[in-house]
Amino acid sequence: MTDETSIGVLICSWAGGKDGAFDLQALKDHAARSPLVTFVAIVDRICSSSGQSEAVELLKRHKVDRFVVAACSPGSKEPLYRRISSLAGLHPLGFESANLREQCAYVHDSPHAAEKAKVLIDMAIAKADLWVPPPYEDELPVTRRAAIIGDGLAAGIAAYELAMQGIDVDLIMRSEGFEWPADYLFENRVAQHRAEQTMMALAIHPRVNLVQAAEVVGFDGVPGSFGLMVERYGDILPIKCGAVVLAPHLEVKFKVLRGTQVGALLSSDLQDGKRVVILPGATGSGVGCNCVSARAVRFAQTVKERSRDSQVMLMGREMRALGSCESIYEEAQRQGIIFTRIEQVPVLEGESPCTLKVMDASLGELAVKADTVVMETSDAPQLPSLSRLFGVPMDQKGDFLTLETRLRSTETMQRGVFACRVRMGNMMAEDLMLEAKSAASFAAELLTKGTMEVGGAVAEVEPEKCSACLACVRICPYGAPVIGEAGKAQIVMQKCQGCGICVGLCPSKAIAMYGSSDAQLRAQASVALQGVR
Amino acid sequence: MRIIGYICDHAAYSAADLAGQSGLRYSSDVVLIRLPCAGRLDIIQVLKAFRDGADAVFVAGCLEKNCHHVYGNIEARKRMEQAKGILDAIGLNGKRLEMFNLASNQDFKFKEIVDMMVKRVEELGRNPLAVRA
Amino acid sequence: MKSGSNLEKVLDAGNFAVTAEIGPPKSASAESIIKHAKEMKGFADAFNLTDNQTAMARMSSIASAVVLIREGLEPVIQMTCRDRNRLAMQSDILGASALGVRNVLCISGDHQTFGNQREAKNVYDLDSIQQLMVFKRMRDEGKVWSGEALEVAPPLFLGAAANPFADPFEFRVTRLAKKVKAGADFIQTQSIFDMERFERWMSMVRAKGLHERVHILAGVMPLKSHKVALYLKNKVSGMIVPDGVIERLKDAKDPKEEGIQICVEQIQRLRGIEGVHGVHIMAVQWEEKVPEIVRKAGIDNRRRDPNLKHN
Amino acid sequence: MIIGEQKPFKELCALLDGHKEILVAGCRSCVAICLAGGEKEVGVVAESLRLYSDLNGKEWRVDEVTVERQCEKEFVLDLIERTKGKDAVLSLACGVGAQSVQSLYPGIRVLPGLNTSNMGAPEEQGVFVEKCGGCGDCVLHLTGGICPIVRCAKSLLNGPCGGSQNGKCEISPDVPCAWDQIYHSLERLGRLDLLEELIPPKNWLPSRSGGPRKIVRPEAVLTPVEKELRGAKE
Amino acid sequence: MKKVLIIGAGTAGLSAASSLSERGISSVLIERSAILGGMATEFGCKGIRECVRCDACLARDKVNEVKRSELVERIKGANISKLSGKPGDYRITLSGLSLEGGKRQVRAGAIICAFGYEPFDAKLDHRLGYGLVGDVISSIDVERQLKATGRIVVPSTGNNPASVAFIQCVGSRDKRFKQELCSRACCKSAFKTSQFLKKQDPETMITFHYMDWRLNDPRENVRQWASGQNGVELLRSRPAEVFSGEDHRPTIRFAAEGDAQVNEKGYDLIVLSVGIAPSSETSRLAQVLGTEVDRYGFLRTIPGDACVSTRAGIFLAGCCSGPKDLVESAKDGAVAAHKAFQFLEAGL
Repeated sequence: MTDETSIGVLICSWAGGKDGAFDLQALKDHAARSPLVTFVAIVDRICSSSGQSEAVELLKRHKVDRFVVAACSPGSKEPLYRRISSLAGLHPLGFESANLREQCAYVHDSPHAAEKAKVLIDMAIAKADLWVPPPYEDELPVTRRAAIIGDGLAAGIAAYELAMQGIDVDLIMRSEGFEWPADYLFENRVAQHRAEQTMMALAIHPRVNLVQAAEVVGFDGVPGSFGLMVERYGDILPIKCGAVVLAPHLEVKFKVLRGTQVGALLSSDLQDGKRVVILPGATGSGVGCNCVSARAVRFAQTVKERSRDSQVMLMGREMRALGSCESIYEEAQRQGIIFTRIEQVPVLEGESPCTLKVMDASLGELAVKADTVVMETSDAPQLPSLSRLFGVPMDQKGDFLTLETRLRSTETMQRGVFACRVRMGNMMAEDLMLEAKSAASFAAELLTKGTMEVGGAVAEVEPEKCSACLACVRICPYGAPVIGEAGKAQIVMQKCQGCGICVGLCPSKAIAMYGSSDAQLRAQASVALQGVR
Repeated sequence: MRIIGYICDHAAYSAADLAGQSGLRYSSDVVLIRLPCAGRLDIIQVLKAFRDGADAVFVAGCLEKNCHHVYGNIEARKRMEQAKGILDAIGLNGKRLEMFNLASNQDFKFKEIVDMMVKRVEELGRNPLAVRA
Repeated sequence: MKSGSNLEKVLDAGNFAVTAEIGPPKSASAESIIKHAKEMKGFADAFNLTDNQTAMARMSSIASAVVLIREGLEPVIQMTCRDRNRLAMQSDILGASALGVRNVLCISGDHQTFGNQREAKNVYDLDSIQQLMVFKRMRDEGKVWSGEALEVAPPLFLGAAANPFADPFEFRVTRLAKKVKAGADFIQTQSIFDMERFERWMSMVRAKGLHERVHILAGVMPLKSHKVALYLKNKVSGMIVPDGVIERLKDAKDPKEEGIQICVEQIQRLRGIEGVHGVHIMAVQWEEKVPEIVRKAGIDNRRRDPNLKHN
Repeated sequence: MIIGEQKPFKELCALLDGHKEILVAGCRSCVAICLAGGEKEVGVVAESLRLYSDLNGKEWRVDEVTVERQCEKEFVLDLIERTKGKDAVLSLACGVGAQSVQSLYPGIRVLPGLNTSNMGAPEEQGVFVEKCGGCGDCVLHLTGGICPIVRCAKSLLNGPCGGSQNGKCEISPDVPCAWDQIYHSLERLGRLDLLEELIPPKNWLPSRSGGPRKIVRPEAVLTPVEKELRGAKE
Repeated sequence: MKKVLIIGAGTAGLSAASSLSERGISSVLIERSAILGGMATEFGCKGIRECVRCDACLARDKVNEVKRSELVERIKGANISKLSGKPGDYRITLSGLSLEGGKRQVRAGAIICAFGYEPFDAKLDHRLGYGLVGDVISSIDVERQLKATGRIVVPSTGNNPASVAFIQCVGSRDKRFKQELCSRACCKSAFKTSQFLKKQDPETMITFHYMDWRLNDPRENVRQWASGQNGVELLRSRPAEVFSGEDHRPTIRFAAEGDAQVNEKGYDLIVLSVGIAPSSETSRLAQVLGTEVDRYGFLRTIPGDACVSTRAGIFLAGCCSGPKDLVESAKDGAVAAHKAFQFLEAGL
């Protein structure tokens, strides 16, 4: 027992489940025998409000500096225990829990469960005894300002959503103006109109600061208070913010392979080149083969509507129209737009008019005459540079790598940096907007709260042990460790998410971890194995 | 018999809880130790557990490519492979150590894992150090 | 005359030289050398004796050379940088020369990991170019490398290897130039199968005028089967065997016969290349075929016709 | 940095056979970085030895320690307490460290737990490559910053041998040909002319051939007078 | 009244709840059934050692996340029976056996509908023999098998299937059942399920009867995967009928694209990938809440304003407003929360 530590043990009356799998009194007596323990009490339903206040009261009365809760799974209860701890004037993380229900009472037969419960409590006590108060700040202030980076719709929408939430936004764009929604292909015309309105409102919104013709050249600071260096007309202006939203512009272009220019195609009086074939992009679709996106269908419709007597044909292996896009697909068919299913990429012969040699899925080889052939292409040119600058890696398809594993698909490994995945499938403008809104909403979570939780179960370097071998710097998924001025590794607390990968790796054992130190893990194991050898 | 299960705080812990909630039963010889992530564990801890007489040790983390901490589970697997090699060299069968991946909703799989390790100890016999006591 | 060796004479006379390779035995008996000597006598101007070829311990090239001399043939001793430091090299050269050896081929040598004693330590005190520099100084200045005078300087005809099929290709001619500068009098090349590449190399050699400063003997190797060809292609680094050759051997009724035929054709083609002053035949473990090859290639009577020059 | 790797566990056990009081000593310097002898590896080895001993009734008592630099007297002298009563020190430092421990603790058997391999660099996490042969007479300025002495299997100084093909060395397709790299490095530097120079036989005196090497910096060495004035410090 | 009522504790509802509590807004999460997590809690993980991103586990993770929050009041076994008050201050009457007196009043400034969908009832499409022909099961049955046992077996034998056929778009893109829309999620789930089948037993032969591949994630490529496996066949066809063939094997009669004649093929197991149909609650709740239903039977969102319903202060998340997969539903939930928050803050 380390001096001056004093541990209280709180056993929840429901620890063994409603119908009590084991004799709590016996459990209490057992725990009380531990020399490390100052007091043990059975609390009636610790999660109930009465239970909570009783717990607080007990902890205060016995003047303990940490405690053990023997109850149901801590999985969902930890915030509660934190509050109890703070209310009792202790460190909010000054407790350990023993999961006597889900991982004991519910899974073992009572006699065994009772025995195991004792072990679990002893383990928790041993761990608590070695607990070291971690650096912890549950309300670290966050700069209530967001920086949105990117031209175009996604950036615009994200900025607007945040502004409407009362957050000041710097919208940093490369271009002099927006890529107006007119450049985008909407599933729904009303939606397009609304988007246009939004963008106009944005331009004059009091909370939006447009930084046009600007390039982000530097990114530093820590989550909660980032600093951006923005180059504009040769001079550098610094921008402070608490959250960054990366929303690169998605360029959807219809590249002319043969015949008239796109402009002419969309003009109302299409003279020649009335036979128009639209090919899907070589890549970009989830099914890997070239498939006709709703975007292409929309484009086809526009052509058709501008010059009714044109003959418009869409070629592709799949007809891809998710959800309500289905209606576009049908509408197009009604308008007399022809869909041809082809197995391979067609071969073009001759100039306009040219012949496409295609392998039709059902009719076999076909030769299709066309005056104009266009191909759908999409790209997000700004994405790679943003990825580099903000340390948000890209996946193999060249889109941002985000934390999908946590159902927060616009959060990135860089805490406080959010990314719009603009290259997921063939996105319609609506999809882009939804992505932007979701990114904005996660950013808003952080900024409206105005504070963030840092520390707690984090890793920390003991400089005198560090060999500056860079192992931690190389391995950390979150880029938390850096080599500091002293030439030793140090871990940026705001970035550390407490996985402990570096702790297990460090060849010099120079990294310690709060909440699961080697000593604590060791102690738990040896208690669990007491008397086995 | 004593088996130590080091389980990550995400998929594995949650699956273990679910096993409880859905009333699955497994041997009380298995004691679980919670880790922030499987990647936290290092070989020394495992070796010490065996020296204390653990009959088997298993590590359970999230499915690969679904680690809450990106690839902590893969780090863990590499380390456990190394540890298995050491155990074999020492003359304590490396099969006494195993790394598993599972998802938070796989309560049955958690039970399977535990049962498998119990069975394995029955096959391999107790840890000689434990028996001596 | 630097050495007065037969090979030097033939080459200086401007005749098309022929050298052939003999692999010393893994034996304390010189029997096999004597046998080869009798077979090949008169069919080549000089005979290379390899030095622990492919890093396997064999009868020393110098001792083998002495056996050849006794049989009335002229040897070319090969000396690798792998097995000797500069002291051993210089003393061996003095000894060899005292025993009548005149031609020496300076080479790096295959790495010991190819051999049957992989754990051996290599020397590489010198590389083949430095080796040439050392021997040149011994011959021309009558000094050991450190500058100490020799009572009698060794009369040597210095040779070096060149491999147009190794990389970086652009560097290969530069390396030849360095060897010439270092003192090479003649060059024996790696076995040639890829004629195009060799001709490209030769044209670069001519562009630098090197063909006038050194005698280039083009290396050829008769192949027994397409398997051998494949082995050389895939397993031996620094060898290029075009698929055409492999196909020919594969389709041939009598591969051995075809192998000889290919070799003969190659020699004839090589003779036509400006700057090629002779051929070096490497009939590895097939030495008995050298006379046949020479005869078929029509170069058995070269030395009787003083008018013909290097062609 | 110095790169080494642990001897196989069985060999370590054989080395220690017949000893009782064992100290496993690591080093925070190079060998820690190449994951062979830092505090963590010391822990792993020590714990493995204990387990082995317990299972095989060896009755080894294994203690563990890691010093800042095992090659430095001052650091090694800090072990004075830890070495009391020990009959073997298993050094997980490089050969230098092992020797300095032995020289300072002549009464204790110092056993090498590592095979010291070479002077190299971490190419990526967990991959270490030899880069320098310590020949005492550096030629990097002539070879585009790539050492032909250790990175060429034959230590050639005048260019690649006939075994260089497709950028690979003749000894194995996994080994890059140093001279191929040198060629392209000089090409990038626009200094291919350097390859035309004959590099004469190398002076190996500053290398191993000169016998054990020693570098003295007179301005740093304490003169007898200084030593006298400083007085004995032992 | 800074409180939000969330109807439905599925992926969307849960993510809305956690998103709100992150913003310090308290919410009442009401769930008709006795468990949190919604449909996804019935889904099984399709990974073995490696995750295939079927997202089935994420619902449970969300449940844990919400349980941790003290700002979320969770009411199970309850439903909405009446709505009064006005935007910004709604009064909602809950009814349900779990409540004392079976009733309860809740006040909330905004409401988020996230009551999800119902899988299309395969019985309605008689031709496909669901419930009539043995070993013809729906994708939902497969999920339940997986969830409970971690295996996919032939119901009649309990063994691994040697051959499996997936029939796609059952109750999707099909006017006959007023299911005109593409359900978005079934291509994905069928793909993941087949990946699992191949891991469970590499010998398993898999045939897809599909119309179009519509996976949303560019990283997922069915054709590439299929060509890399042996015994995976992609047939573009809409089967005419499923019947009990020789030795009672379920058999499909179909005409594949590109050949005119009709084929018959028997399998050990036939999986009907059922689409996403509007919840049977939709019309009732629409009435109670005073929101509109669109022509496909889902709650109407304002075009271009995702998650915003036709009535002020009422927001929509997840499949109650149209087909979505799990990730999209979660995204939706966060956005709906965001919208609700804006509404409460700025009275938008």
